[in-house]
Amino acid sequence: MRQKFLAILVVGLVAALGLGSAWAADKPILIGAPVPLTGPYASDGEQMKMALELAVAEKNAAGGLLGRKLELTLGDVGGLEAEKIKAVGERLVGAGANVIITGYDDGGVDTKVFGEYDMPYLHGNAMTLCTQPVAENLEKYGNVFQYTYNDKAYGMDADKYLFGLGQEMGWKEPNKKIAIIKVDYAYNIMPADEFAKLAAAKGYEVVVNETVPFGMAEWGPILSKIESADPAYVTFWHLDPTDAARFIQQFSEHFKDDGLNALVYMQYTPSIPEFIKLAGKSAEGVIWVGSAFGFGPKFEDYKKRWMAKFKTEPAGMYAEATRDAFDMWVAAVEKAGCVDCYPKVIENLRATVHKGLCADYKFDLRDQSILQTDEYMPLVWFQIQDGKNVKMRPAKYNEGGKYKLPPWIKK
Amino acid sequence: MILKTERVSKAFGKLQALLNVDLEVAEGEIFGIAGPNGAGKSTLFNVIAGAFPPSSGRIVFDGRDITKLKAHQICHLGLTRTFQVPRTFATLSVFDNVRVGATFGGEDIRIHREKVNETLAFLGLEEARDTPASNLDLYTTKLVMMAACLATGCRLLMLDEPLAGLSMIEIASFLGVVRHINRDGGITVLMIEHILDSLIDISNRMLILDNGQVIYFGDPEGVRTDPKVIEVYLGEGDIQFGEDA
Amino acid sequence: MTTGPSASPALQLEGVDSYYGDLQILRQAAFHINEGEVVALFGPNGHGKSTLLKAISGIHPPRAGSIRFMGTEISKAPSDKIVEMGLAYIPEARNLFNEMTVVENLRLGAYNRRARGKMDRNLKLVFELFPRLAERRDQTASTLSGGESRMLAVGRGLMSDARLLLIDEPSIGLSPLMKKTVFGAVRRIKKETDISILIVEQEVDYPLALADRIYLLKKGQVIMERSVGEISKAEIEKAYF
Amino acid sequence: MISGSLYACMALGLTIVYGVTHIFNFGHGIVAVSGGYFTWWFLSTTGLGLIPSIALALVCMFVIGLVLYKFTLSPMLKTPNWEFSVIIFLLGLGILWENLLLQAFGPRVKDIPKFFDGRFKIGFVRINHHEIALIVIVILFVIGLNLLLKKTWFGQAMRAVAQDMDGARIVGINLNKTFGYSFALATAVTGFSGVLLATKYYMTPHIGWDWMVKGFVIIVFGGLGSATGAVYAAFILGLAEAIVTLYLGSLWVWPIWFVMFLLILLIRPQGLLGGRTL
Repeated sequence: MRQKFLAILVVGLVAALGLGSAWAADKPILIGAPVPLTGPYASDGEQMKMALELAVAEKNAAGGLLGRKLELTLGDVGGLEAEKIKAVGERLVGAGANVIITGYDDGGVDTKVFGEYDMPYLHGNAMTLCTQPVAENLEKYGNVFQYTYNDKAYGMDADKYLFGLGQEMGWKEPNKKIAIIKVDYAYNIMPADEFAKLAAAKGYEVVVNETVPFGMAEWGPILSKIESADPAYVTFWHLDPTDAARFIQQFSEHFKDDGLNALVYMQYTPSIPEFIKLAGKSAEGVIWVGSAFGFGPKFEDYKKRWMAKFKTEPAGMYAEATRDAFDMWVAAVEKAGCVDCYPKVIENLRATVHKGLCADYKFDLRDQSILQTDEYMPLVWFQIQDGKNVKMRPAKYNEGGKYKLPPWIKK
Repeated sequence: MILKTERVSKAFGKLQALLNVDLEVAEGEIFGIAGPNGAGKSTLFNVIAGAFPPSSGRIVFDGRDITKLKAHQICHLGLTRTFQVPRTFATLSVFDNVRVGATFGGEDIRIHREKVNETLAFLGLEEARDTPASNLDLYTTKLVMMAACLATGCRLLMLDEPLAGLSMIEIASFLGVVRHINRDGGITVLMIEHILDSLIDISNRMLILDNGQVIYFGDPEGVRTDPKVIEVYLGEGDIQFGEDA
Repeated sequence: MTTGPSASPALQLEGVDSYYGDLQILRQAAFHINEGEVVALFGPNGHGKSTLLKAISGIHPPRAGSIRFMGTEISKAPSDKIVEMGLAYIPEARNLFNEMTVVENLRLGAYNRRARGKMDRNLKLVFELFPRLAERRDQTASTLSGGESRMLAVGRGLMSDARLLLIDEPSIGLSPLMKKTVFGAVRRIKKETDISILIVEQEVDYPLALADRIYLLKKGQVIMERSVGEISKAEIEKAYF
Repeated sequence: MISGSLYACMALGLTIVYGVTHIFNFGHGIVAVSGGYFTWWFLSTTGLGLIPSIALALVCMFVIGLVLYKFTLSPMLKTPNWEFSVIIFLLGLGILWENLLLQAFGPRVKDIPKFFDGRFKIGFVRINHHEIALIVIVILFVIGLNLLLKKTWFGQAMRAVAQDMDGARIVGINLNKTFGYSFALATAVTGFSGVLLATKYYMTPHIGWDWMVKGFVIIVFGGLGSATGAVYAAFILGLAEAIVTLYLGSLWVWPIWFVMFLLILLIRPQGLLGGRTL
C-alpha cells in the first residue's frame, strides 16, 4: 500500500516537473537586479537600470534568449544597507530570478546573501570584502562573480606608476612626502592603505593621512593641513563625485595664489561625468585612474543605441559594465543551451574570455574577480586637460597627449 | 532655640535678596514673617531649607549647623516646607501623596502606612484618602501638602503663604488646623503670610522683612503701629486706595 | 468724565452652562453688569468663578446659554473677536509674556485693531495709573515683583481699549500696601473712565468698598444679588454655607 | 564661520516653528532642499536672474507652508497626542516629497551659482567673496528677522504665542492664524537656508537629512525655542567642526558634536539659552 502511494507520488511529481518545464518555455527568463535607485548612489543606480533595460529590450527584439523572452525585475537597495540587500535579495530570488546582475549593490554581505542560492550572481562591487569569501570557499560561493577587479588593484597600480609621472612632465618631486585623503569606505580605504604600504617600502613618507566621512562639505581645515605638511603627492580616494568636486574646487581656490608643488591623484571618482560638470575648471591638471570604459568603436555604437532609447548620454562606467556583465551571462547561457542548468552556466562563465564594449574580461579563477593587467581590463590613467579627460596609459589607449603641469604648481 | 540664623545674606548677581538676617525661633512657637512683595521672604525660606546656600552667615537647626547641607539632608533632620504654588502629584491619591512624604524617613513600609494614616486622621483627611490629588479643591490640596510635610516626621514646618486664594471661612478653618498641629502635634511653625490680621492673630512672635533686611522683630500686635512697617508695608489708614489717597 | 451707572447692561448672561469634560461647572448662570458699573462677584473656591470669566472672554466657551456684550451675542465668538469688541480679561495667573519688557507687554495689550490707534493715549493712561510701571518700562516682566506683575496684567487689559474689565482675584499674594495700590487704581478707573468692571475676589473688604453691586456664585449658580450697603461682610460670609 | 552662519540660518527655521507652535518639524531637511530646488528650477526654466528666482522660490515656499498648515496641521493640532502624530506626519510627508523631487528632477546633483566670484587674502587666510557674501547675508537676515520679531505686530504676536499661549489669546491674538503664518515664515526661512547651502555645497534630494540632524542638534544645544541660542549654537558648533577637522580628523566631528551636546545637557539641561524664547 505504502509503496503504491510512493509510486503515485513519484509519478505525480515527475508529471508536475514535466508540465512545469513545458510551461516554463512560455514563461519569461527573469533577471533580478538589486540596484541603488534612491539615496546617495542613485545616480549610478539609474545607469545600471537603464543599461539592463536596454540590454533586455535589444535581446528580446532579437528573438529572446534560447527562444524565451527576458524580463527584468528591479529591487532598490537604497544606501546599500545590509538589511536592504538582504530583503531585496530574498524578494528577487523568491520571484524566481534566473540570474542576479548588478552594477554594485553592497559593501560586503551580498556574497553571503546570494551565495546561498544556485543561480549566477554577477556584481561589480570591486571589493576584496566581496571576493574574499569566494576565495576561501569556492565550493559554496562558486556562483558569485565579480566582473571587476579588486579595490587593492588601485593601490598597487598607483604605486607602480604615480612616482614616474614627474619625469614625463619635466617635474622633479621636491620631497618624498605623500598626503592621503580617503573616504570612510572599504572600496577606498583598502587601496589607499595598500598604496601607503607599498610607497613606504620605497622610502616615501605619509605626512597627511585623513579618513573623512561621506558628505564632507567644508574642506578648509584639511587643505590647511596639506598646506602646512607640503607634500609632493596628494592622493584622493573617494567615490562620491559631489564630495570630490567640492574638494578639488576648494583645493584649487586654496592654492591659487601661493601654489602647491604637488601632483594630485584621484581614484575613480572623475570617471563619473558629474564630477567634471561640477568641478569645472578647478579640476584642470588632476591625474586620475579609472577603469577602461567609455571609449572605443564598440562603445560609440552602444552609445548611439543608448541615446536613441533614452535621449541622454550614458554616464559613467556602470552604463557599460552592467551591459558587459549581461552579455557575459547571455553567452554562457547560450553555450550551455539552458537557463536553469546553473552549474553548466557557471562553468561557462569561469571559462569566459569576454570581449566587452571597451576592454576584455577574464576571470581570476581563485576568487572569480577580473584580472587587472594591461591585456585584460587595465586601469587607465587620465589627466584632465582643457576640461576633458585625456587618456595617458596603458600605451594602447594613449590619445597622443603628454602629462602637463597642473596650474597650482608654480615655477 | 530650635532654629537660628546668624547674619544670613544672599545675593543673586547684583541683587541683594537678604542682608544680615538674624532670626530666632523658639521650640513650640508659631512664628510669623511678613513684608512687601520681593522683600526676600521666600528667599529666606529657600536658604533655610537648603534649596541654595546663603552667600554668608550661619544657620543652626536644633543645635546643628545646617548652613551647607542639601535640602534632603535638612528634611531628614526634621525641617520641611510647603510652597506658595500648590504642588501635589496630580494622578496619585491623597494617601499616596502623603506617603511620598513619609518615605523620606527611610523606615519600613508598614511604619509608613501607619504614619500616613495617623497624619491623615490628625488633619481630618480620612475621607479624601483615595481621591486623586487633581480632583481636590484648593483648600484640601493645601491640607494634603501640609500632611505630606508632616508625614516626614518633621519638627519644624515652614508654610509659605498658605492662605493665598482661600475664602474667609477656609482661612479660619486652616488657621485652626495650624494651631492644632502646633499645640497637639508639638510642631514649631514658621509662616509667611500677607493676610496680616490672620498672621497677627496666630503668631506668638513676628518679623517683618523689607529689602532683605529685618525692620521689625517681636510682638505681633506691635506691627500695626510701627511707623516703619506702616511706611513700607501697611500704608496709612484702614481701607485706603494707595496712590490716590 | 464719569457717567455713573446707567440702565442699559454692558454685559448680560442668561442660562450659561459650562463644562470641563463631563464635569459641569456652571449651571444656568445669569447676571448682568450695567455700563460704568463696578460689580464684585464672590463665592467659595471651586464653585465656578474663574470658569465664568473664561466663558465670558471666550477662553473656555460655554456649552449653552447666552452672553451679550454691548448688545451683541458673544457666547460663540472666538476670543480675539471678543477682545476686539472691548472686553478685557485679566486672569488670576496673569499670563504675562515673561521674556518681554513691561512696555512690550503693554503694547501687546493693544494688539486688537480697534486699540492700535489709541495705543499711545492708553499707554499714557496706564503709566499715570501705575507710575511704578513707567519706572520699570524696559525691565523684563519676569523680573517684576508679585504686585508689579499684577499691575502689569491690569495695565495690559486697559491697553486693549476695554469697555469692560474682568479682573480675577487681583489681591492674591499681595502685601497690604500693594493691595491698596492695585485697588486704588481700580477705583481711579471707576472714577475717571466709564469702563465697567467685574471683580472676582476672595477677600471681601476692598471690593465691598469699591463696588456698586455684588453677586454671589455658588455651585455654578448666581444665588444672590445685592447693592452695596444692603449687605455686610458677615452676611456674605454666612451666605457661603 | 561660514558653516556656522549657514547652520544658523537653517536652525532659525526650526526654532521658529518649535518656538511658536511646539511642532518638531521632521521634514525640515527636505524643506531646505526644496528651497534650493525651486530656485534651481526657476533659474533653469524661466530665464529669470538669480535674485528673482530666489525671491520667487521663497514666495512658493511661504505659500506651501501656509497651505500645508491650513489643510493638514491645523486640523491635526486639535486632536489629542498631536505632538506625535504631527512628527510622524511631517516625517512621512518629507520622505514622500523627497521621492517626488527624485522623480521630477532625478538623482543628479544640482547647484546654484555663487553670488560672487573671486577672493582676497588677509595674512595667511584666503577668503572668497562668496563666503563673505554668505556671512553678510546671514547676518542681515538674522537682524531682519529680529526686527520682524521685535518691531512688527506679527512678530510680537509670534513672540507672545511662544511665551504664553493663554496670554496671547487674552490680548486678542488669533492662535491659529499666528501658527499658520509662523509655519509659513519658517518654511520660507528654511528654504532660504537651503538656497544658501546649495550655492556652496551642491545638493541632491536626500542631502536634507544630514542638514536636518545638524539642525536638531543645534537647536537643542542652543536651547529649544530660543532664536538667539540657535544662532550662538550654530557658530559654536561650526567652529568646533572646523577645529576638530583640523586637529583630530573629520571623522571625529560627529562624536565631538555629540559629546558637546551631552555636556551641555548635563550642565544646562535647558540648553545654552533655554527657557528664553523667541
